[in-house]
Amino acid sequence: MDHILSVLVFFPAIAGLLGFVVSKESIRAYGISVAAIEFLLSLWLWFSFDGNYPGMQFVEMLPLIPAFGISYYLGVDGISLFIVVLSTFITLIGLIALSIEKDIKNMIISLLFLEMTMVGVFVSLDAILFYVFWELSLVPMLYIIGAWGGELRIYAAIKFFLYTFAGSLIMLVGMLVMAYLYHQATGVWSFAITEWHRLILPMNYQIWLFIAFFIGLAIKVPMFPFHTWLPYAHGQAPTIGSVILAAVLLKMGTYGLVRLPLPMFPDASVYMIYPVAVLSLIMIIYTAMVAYAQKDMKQVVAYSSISHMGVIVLGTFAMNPEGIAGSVFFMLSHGVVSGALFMLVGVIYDRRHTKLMSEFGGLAKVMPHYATIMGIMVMASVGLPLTMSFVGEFLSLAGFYQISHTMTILAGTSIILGAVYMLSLYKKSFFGEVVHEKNKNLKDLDGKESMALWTLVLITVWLGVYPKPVLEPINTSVESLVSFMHKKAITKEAREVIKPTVIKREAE
Amino acid sequence: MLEPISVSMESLNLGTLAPMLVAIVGALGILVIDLIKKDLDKTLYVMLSVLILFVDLGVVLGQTVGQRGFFDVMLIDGLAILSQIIILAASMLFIPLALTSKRFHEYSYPEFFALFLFMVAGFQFMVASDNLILIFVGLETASLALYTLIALHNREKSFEAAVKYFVMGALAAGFYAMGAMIFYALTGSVELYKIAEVLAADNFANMTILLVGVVFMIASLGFKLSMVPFHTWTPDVYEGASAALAGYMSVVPKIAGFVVAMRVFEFLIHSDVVWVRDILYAAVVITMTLANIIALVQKDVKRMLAFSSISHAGFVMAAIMIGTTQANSALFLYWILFLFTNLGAFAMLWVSRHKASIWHERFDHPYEKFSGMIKIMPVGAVVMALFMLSLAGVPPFSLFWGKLYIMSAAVNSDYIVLALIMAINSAISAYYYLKLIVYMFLKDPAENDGTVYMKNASKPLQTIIGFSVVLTVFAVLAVNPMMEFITSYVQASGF
Amino acid sequence: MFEAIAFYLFSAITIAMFAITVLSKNALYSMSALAAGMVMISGFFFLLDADFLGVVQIIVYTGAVMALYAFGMMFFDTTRDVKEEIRAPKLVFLLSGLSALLLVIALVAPIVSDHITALYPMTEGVENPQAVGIVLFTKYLVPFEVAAVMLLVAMIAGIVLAGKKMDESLTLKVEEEFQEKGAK
Amino acid sequence: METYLYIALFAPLVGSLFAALFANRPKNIVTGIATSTLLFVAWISSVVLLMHVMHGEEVHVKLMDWIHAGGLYIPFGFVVDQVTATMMFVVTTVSTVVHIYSMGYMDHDRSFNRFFAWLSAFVFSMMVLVMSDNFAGLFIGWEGVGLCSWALIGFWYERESASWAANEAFIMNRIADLGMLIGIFLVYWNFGSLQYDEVFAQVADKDHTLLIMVTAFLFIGAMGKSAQFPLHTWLADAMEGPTPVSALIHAATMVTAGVYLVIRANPLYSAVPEVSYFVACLGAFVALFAASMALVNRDLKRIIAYSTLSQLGYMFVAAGLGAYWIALFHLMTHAFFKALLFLGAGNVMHAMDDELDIFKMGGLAKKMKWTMILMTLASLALAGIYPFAGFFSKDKILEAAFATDHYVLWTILWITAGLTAFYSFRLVMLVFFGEERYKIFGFHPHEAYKFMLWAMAPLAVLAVIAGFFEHSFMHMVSYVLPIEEYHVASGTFWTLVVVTLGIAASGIAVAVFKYSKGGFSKKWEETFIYKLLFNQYYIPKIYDEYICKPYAELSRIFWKDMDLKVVDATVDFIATTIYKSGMASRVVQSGNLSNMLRWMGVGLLILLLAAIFYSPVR
Amino acid sequence: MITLSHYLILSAILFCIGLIGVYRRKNLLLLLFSTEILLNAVNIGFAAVSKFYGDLTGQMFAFFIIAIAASEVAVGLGLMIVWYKRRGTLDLDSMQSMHG
Repeated sequence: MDHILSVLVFFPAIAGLLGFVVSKESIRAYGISVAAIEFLLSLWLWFSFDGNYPGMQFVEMLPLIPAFGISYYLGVDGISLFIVVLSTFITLIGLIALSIEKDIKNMIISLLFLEMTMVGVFVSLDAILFYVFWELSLVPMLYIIGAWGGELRIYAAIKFFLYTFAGSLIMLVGMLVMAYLYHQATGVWSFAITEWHRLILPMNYQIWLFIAFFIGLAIKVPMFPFHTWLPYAHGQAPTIGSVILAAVLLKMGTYGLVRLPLPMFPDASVYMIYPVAVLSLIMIIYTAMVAYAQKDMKQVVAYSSISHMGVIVLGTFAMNPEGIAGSVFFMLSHGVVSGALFMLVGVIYDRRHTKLMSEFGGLAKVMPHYATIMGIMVMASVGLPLTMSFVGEFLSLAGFYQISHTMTILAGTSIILGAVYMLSLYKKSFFGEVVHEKNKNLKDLDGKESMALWTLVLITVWLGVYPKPVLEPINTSVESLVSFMHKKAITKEAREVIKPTVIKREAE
Repeated sequence: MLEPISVSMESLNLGTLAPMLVAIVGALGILVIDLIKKDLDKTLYVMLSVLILFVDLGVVLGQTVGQRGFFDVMLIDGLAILSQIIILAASMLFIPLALTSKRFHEYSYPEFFALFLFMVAGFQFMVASDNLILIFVGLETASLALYTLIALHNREKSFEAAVKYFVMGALAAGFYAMGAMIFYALTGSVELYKIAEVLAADNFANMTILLVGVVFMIASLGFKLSMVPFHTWTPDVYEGASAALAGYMSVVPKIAGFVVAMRVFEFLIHSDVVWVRDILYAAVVITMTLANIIALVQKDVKRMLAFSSISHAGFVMAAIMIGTTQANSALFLYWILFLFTNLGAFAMLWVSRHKASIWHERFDHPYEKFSGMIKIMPVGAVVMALFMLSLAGVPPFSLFWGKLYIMSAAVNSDYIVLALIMAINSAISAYYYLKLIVYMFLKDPAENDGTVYMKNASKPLQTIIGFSVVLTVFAVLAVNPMMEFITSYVQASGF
Repeated sequence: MFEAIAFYLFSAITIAMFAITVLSKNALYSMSALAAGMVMISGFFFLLDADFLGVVQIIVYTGAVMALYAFGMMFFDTTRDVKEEIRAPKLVFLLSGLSALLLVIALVAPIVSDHITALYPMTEGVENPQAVGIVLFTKYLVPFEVAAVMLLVAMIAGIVLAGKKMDESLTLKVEEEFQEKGAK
Repeated sequence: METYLYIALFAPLVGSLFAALFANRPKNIVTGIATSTLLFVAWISSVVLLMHVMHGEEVHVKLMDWIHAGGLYIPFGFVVDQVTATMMFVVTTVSTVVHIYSMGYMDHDRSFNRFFAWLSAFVFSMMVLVMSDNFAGLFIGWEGVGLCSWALIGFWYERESASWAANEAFIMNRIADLGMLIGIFLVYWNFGSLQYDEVFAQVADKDHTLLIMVTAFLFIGAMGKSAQFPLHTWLADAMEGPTPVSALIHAATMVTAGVYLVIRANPLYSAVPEVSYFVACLGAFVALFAASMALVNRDLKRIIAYSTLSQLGYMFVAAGLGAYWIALFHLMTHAFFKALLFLGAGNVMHAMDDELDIFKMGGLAKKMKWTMILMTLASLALAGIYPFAGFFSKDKILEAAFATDHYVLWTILWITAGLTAFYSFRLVMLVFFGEERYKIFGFHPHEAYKFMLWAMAPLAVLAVIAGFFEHSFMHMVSYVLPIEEYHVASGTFWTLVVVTLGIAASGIAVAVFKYSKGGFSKKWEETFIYKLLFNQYYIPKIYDEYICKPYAELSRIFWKDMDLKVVDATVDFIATTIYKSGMASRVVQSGNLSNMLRWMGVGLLILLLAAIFYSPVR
Repeated sequence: MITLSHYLILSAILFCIGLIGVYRRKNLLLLLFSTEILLNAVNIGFAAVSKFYGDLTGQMFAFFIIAIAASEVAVGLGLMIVWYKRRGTLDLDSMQSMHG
């Protein structure tokens, strides 16, 4: 199947368009079926993917604006493959667990469009195409937050949109400069990322371009101090919105970091390691502390998300296969875990219409099943070994340890501080006596909720115990990426810092 | 005594004049038809106008680049052809907006259509000459017709709009005349190519006086192009005019103005008169930014669109300032894309136009009018949102590609700061476009009657909207051929 | 010498007349002064060997335009003193005074150029109107025709705008039959 | 043998998962029986393995790959050598006993099934911890036991104190785990592998500073799990959990993981005497420090908890002095008698309706004869009286300290031995003998189920006889651990034995004598020393005041004053500024034509000014 | 000797007088007078340049400017008439319904 990527990208969009015809009563089933088909398609992609080949696979190339070097250029490698699968998977799970009744049709159609943009971002190999999907993803998300959100939903939605939009426009300028420089060097216009990777730039160009790209991506990640849109977006968004936002949309930022600035500007990336690491550290520690101060369960999870994204960024800037592969893996695990956590908060919100921890307490008694899953996910979020998060967090930190010992120790506090806020969340809402009258008769998870959540639990544990099927393709691509960066780097420092794998694993 | 003058017909190159003649003759024809039989329906005139414009367009397309005619008064270069195509296409698309289901005053006049065609002819003259006299006369012909068309909407606000536009236009005409006079005093010529030659030969000796002349030119063209601070008429005139005409005004007079501005300023910029570039730079930045921030606080969608069109014009002026072939081509690309998006947006406003002011005592299209539209009329809301997103520059909708090209042109000429300013302005502008989307999608409806948004709709109007939706969404497919077409023409005329 | 005297005299009168035009409270004075100024300007034209222009100036301006204005004034009933609330008059004089100053500064310097060639030179012995006629109907035929169109436009505009049909606005009419008739 | 290994490893997991299926159901005795049976199976496998490795064999298996990224390759590999086998034996023994015991102890608990699920899960984690052949695997178990400990301390989650203690334990452990993690990173980046064998093989080539760092960071991890100062406070609070849990986790197994780590990493530690010496010193300090707190405490379980802490100190001294096998030996004997002690305490608590204040007890010997006997046995072992197990191991430690010329350490440990004997018997006396104070408070004590007592019997037996296996034990572990022969003159040796026994006996004597007469006078309670000890040197309070509260406050400040008022407000400020400037700029748009014309004039003027005064170089 | 500059300066001064009127006048009719002054001022300049360069183009331009001025008057008067019919005044201050 040569065009599986195109099918993956446009299938949900076409299904979304056709969805206008489907009657309101059946739209949920329609949405789930579409998402399921899409998910199966992505699984097919996975199984037909050659894990030992580090380069781009299933490449599709169609000139779109040849005069300007813009083309419809798709492809996946180990880095993007699983994020694509994650996107389709989370959409499916989110749709299964969807509990919204109001304007359900619009919701499902927007979700399907959102799915298109998410998949699109991760499979685009043309910078402009990447940008198109990147920006387009804002629109359905704006609608989802703004139409089904809480009280401040419009504020939150606009903030989300404008903030990211502004950042990405700066990135766009960076892309244009990049294209110009490419043109200068080769005489040909091209926006193909793979082509850009080949361009070796002088240091000062690299740094400025790095900054331009970084700002755009950092806002999406969101890096401190550009993170303040996120708590609002999460706080106001409906459950499904938060799930997708945390699980997939944020990954666009970190994925972008791996795909764009790192291989494009290896020297600048190395040069900027410390500033970026400092920001990440602030992100990790500061937001973890802020998370502890929250009164709202969802805000805790939201800030925890930021904190974990800090580790991902840190891992990315480790400049060695361990760190980068770890951070890519952490993206996946964070997707699953934070998605699950948001879903769990949504469960209780559906029942009580409040997310304040002070309103709860003793939930473990009334909703033991729920408490169990929450417990597992809390532990996964904390990064317990044999959950997915541990693999990612461990590798990210291990990778960055090579860059800076002190900083890794500081970043490592995330495992402590994470435990602090997560456990206090768990304690406040699940332990203790049932104080509030309303909580005494809460229903435990129903069928669709437990189905969705147990799936996530299973994946969390499965990939925590046996990450190999995912980690190996990632590693293959990342190793080639790092050795490519090493080869490409022009400054001595960068060559020293970027460490391709030298220690070969023992023969199996 | 005087030698007898013999002029051969070939040397006149009458073909260069043909397109305008078509429009003028057509307009006269309409007047004649009206004389012969009164009370013919507006549909006849609309379709006649479209046909005349079609013929006109056909003639324009038949022209070849690089001709001069009529003692070199006419200049048919790439710019002239391109801009005439845009002008005619826009006119053909906007004039059917007269086919509303409700009756409006202006369309009861056959003269409306005659004036419209005269106006088109005026714009065509403006762009198809580098003689300051002809440009001036063409400009005035078009402007006078336009003032009248605005006033013909026949309500107090439209008179107010027409008067404001007219008076300021008169002042701008004075500026233009003064500027032309100074150019003439400097070079003894009123033909731009000649002016350029003489100035270059003098090595720009009389710089100060030249700059004073340029100042007046900037002021008068700035008025046409609504550059800050000569822009103050724009929002008021858009508000007072009918939505259809406002949309037209946001596109056609501007492209004519751009072409003139290109002709006037480009040779200066290319001769490294840094002053012009610096001043234009400042003007571009101020125009973009100021219009954007005022647009933020508007309560009426049409007025917001007026400010947005100022901002877009500022954006595009940057292309003139940059002055490379890529930039000039980008200008045309941008404007074509802008044409379709704006056509759609204003048509949507036009379609939802009510006679009675049921939403707001002053505004026809306050934001509140559109609240909750998605629930009442989902298709309309989605379509409107598409236009807004396109205007905001969200990819892959049409204007994004225009912005991309212009920003790229800026980057390629080392105006990276300018590109960043453009980016930031795009981000600011997103807010007010988004505001409408927020009203349409995120708020609860104030009215439950879905037809309320389609009171003025008719099949032709819906067709036009559909047409612009298609072009807005699938613009990406059209960009490459369009760009190649434009670039070839721009290059051929040496810009 | 004669030229200088005439120049300064005409200049003084023109400036005075125009100043009255823009400053006078009485509309009638204003208009009369304008007409007088226009006549003076035609004097400049004669002085500058532009006889044809001088004639046109008198006929068109002092004849047609001023007549129109006079008619307008009667129509608008502005023969009396006009009440104008002029805000920030100092700003007005600052703006225009400064502009004037700057213009004068710029224009005082003589124009130096060796490359000016008269495209349509005034030939000795050819009367000005004749020369003008030749240029106008050759080189400037197109602008001339366009000017005709422009005048036509202006005429139509004037007629339409001032016409009776404008008194009742269809735009503002919201009668039921309108909407029914207009409905698809 | 591999089969046995896997059985030993996974039987508890299977039991746990089985019990977890019923976790939210009402009590079902089957879960208890099933998990206990499976553990018994695991015990048998462990014994088989122990027998197998007794003579120098080793079982090494690789289950599957775990993590492979870049140069980092971590398999799920398991190794059973002599140390591991010992640990497995200890773990399975104690846990089997505790499981059986718990069926009685948790008889009336609502969450009976859940309890067994977690308990078995703990055993599984512990098995992973001890059996893993690499640091990462160790870390899995390390965290796993932490998780189970958290769940079991907070088992009765309705109690605020229980869930608080659970979180405290988890977070404290996490602090230490960070150290451990860093240690692991250091190992990886410098040794290129995390496999024990590969790492230890390279020790000789490595830089000394590096080794110091590695061992130091790893030891930080050990300090957390083994509740060494200053991360010790959680252990006493962990007594909020059900008593079998305290017996299994917080006495016999998990807390000794730190010691196990040091023993396991002995090639590293032997290479850096500085760190080892520090370990020993810290151990000695904690031994005394904890014992001193145990002296005055009134809480039955806390006293035992402090004693555990103190004994862990002993083990670290041994490990720090390079006497790894002695540390391991003491670990084993301690596991038996301390678990016994806790289970006995469990019986008492049951009898006293979960009352823990020993001053509300007394004279229980009459009602609970067997419990009294078992606890006294355990206390004797703890006090180090011949011929009980504690005597052999503790004596060895003292001997090692003395033989290596660490007289200060020896003195501390010697004093501690006395204190240990004192508080042990203070407890026994106050609980079982003397005035029957419980009557005042209206308790009706009764002896525990028979099978619970029988379940404790193996531990009692081991507590008595384990010491006699000293030599065979030493022989066995000598395959993996360095055995240092301490050459102490025979006379000195016997003197040491006598002196040690003497102080232990006198400690017992003082306790028996004093408390049979009603204890010390109330005046003691007014003294500074008493208050200091009673309040645990005010350390919990210091932590609360200077760490927890500032942290909470700082978090609040970060959120309210920083995030909302600075970072977010800046963003909003930019937005509102732009918006407001839009509002302000509207003056341009006054709508008055005159003004509009003047704006044009302004524009013209500005341009003219620019034309005349601004002339950039052309 | 009267040079070109004299005429140009005169032209500029007259232009600025026109500007005064444009900026100052509130009555629409009188405002239109001022715009006439602007154009006339420019015409002098054109005629002068024409004379000094001996070139007829300037006179042509001036001629067209006169035509333009005339047309403007026609349209302007038409607009004034409709406005006056509606509002009964020509004061600019009565014309502020649109602002902001």
